[in-house]
Amino acid sequence: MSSANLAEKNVVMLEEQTEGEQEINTRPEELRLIEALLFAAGEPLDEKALAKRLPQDVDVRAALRKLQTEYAPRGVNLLHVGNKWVFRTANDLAWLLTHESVQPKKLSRAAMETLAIIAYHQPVTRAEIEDIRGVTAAKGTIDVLLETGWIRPRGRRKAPGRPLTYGSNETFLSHFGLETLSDLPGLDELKGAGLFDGALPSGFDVPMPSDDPTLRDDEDPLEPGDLDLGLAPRVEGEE
Amino acid sequence: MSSANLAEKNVVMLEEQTEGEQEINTRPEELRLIEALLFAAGEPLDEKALAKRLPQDVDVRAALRKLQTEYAPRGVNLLHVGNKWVFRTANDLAWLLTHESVQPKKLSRAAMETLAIIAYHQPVTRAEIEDIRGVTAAKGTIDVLLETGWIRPRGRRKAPGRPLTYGSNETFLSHFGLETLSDLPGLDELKGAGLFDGALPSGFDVPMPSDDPTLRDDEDPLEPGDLDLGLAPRVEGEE
Amino acid sequence: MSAEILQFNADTKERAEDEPALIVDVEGFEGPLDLLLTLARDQKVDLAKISILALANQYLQFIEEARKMRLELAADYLVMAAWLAYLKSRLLLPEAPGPEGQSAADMAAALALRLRRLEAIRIASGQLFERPQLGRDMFDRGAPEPIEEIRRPEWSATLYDLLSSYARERQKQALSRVRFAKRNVWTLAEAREALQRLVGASDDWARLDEYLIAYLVVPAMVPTVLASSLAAMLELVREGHMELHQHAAFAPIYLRKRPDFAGAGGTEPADGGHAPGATH
Repeated sequence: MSSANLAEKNVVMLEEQTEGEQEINTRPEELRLIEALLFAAGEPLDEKALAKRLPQDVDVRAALRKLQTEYAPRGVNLLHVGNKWVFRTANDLAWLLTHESVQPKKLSRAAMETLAIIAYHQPVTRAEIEDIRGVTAAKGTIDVLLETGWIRPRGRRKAPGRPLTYGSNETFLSHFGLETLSDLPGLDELKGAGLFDGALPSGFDVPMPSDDPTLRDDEDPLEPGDLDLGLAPRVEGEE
Repeated sequence: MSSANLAEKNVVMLEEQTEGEQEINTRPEELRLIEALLFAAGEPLDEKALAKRLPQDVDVRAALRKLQTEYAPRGVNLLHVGNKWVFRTANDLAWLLTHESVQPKKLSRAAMETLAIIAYHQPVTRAEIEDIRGVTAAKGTIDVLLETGWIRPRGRRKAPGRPLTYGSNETFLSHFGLETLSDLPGLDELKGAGLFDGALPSGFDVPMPSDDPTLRDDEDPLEPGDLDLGLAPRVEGEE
Repeated sequence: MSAEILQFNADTKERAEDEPALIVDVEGFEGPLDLLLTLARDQKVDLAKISILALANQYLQFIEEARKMRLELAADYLVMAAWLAYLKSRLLLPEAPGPEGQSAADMAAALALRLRRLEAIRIASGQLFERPQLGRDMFDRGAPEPIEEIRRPEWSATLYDLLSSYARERQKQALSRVRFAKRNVWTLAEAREALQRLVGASDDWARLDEYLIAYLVVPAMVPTVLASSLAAMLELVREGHMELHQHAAFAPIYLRKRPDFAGAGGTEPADGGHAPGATH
């Protein structure tokens, strides 16, 4: 900071220190009155309501405009909504007034199993998941998984009903600490980890998973609107 | 008004018009943030609660003091009550806001005196209150005060019968706009008259009123159930 | 300091029984101490310098008058009267140096202190309630904007959860599918239809199991498919649609459509009676 700037800043600070005192002398009393009235009011007030409470000679509209200018750079602004006036915290500070609380949630067993099947067998449709699991997917299981942000609808199967195909995404990889999807262990590794016991039928296989976003031959691309069905994961900061 | 005065006034008004713009440049952002938080809350917030929402490097206390000075001449003031901060309409504007006041139930003279005794002599038992007033407390006086939320049972005196001791709380400070109990009016007179000295019966030898919740040597903690007797002030947001 | 040190036999029952009891908290006074304080104020002197003797006299006189008017006084007032009468007598008598208890002067001083303390707390109470009060003189924000709580779920699962879920799920299904396959037999009708379609594709001798393997996806189906097709084949041969050939026991079985049967479709020929048996 140049010394000239510094000097200027000092002057400003000096001015600020006496600001309060200055205001007493120069600030019209009606600004105080309107300030207090609007602050204490439980609802926006129109100029007529304000005028009724203020001394007769006050130009309410002018005073409000002046207050509005005064408060414009502040954390609280004076807004003119409809024909009424109201103090509101500044729009750009909305973030300050929301409290994000993180709610840790554990996936249900069904959701966990569905997720695992999507990961290994992607791209996979709801019907195919049901076929592998041997049970009808509880409604909402896929929705919950979409909410986790770990899976995504990636296309539509070229088959009657053109069902959505699901796959995993990058958030999935980073949550589970995988560099690529092919880091998911294969059958031998799973067996080695004791996750499968010996009694598997011959021919039992675990697919080599891939999350290559390129559509397969039996997939059609998503159509516009497919992501608006409330099925899409909420994009952070969307609101 | 002399023409010189008029000229001066015009200059002042010119300055005021650019005030908003100036503030953008010079006013620290944390003042906006604190302003917004306190305006939005509508109830007293302590510095810790504020600090939690502000950037780490903000000197909250200093910023609050600055805001307090800024708002002192305005229709809305920044008050320090208890260890909390709150925006309130300036108290000289009561006349303007009479329509806002919900006529509070007027306390009887007995209740007012009892409240004063609790505030100045806390912790104090019902018997001690009666001794000072020279009269048996009308049934319900303490109940009425508990209902205001200004006093609270704070413990039990280590004495035959183990009577409840009462003290004031933050709502009391907030209601009367007191920063601390030592701001109670008339304290100097009381102290000057030796009315807080050892010449008083035991229990009145406290040099200074204090609402420090730490129990005194002659107090036992409340027992579970003590607060269930309908004696306890309703804690806000408890349900 | 307590009035209990005195035996007090108030003759309040003097009042005629038939007169209605008018119980008065001596109007306007908040108890005997308040009454005393008011009387003391009438002396218009500093409470520190007040004559307790004169005050006691005034109080007793007040009580006497109230009783003459047959006002029933609250017990508090009478207790105080008794105590003051006692104090008065002590104050008037030359002080006997007693080994125990307070001197009359101490008692008077203590009463004066009580009065001062009551007065002080009254003044303080008055000043307290003259202060600006919330909701009367000053107001909080009328329309607060409460802080909005956004609950963001954070899902967590470990890789182990994921893998064990997968293994558990696949294993469960693999085992149950095997059981399911065992029950899934190839019926004779199915075998017959399949064989007829198979054999229709070629006139040459072909190994039965080659045809079958082309059909079989699940290893578990092999026995049932073999059994059913063999039975169906024998039936088809008996009906004259096909010919079988096997070199030896357990050797591959060769199969072909009967040449003279070409184009006859699946329908039973009229001359089915002379169909040759299977060769070996």
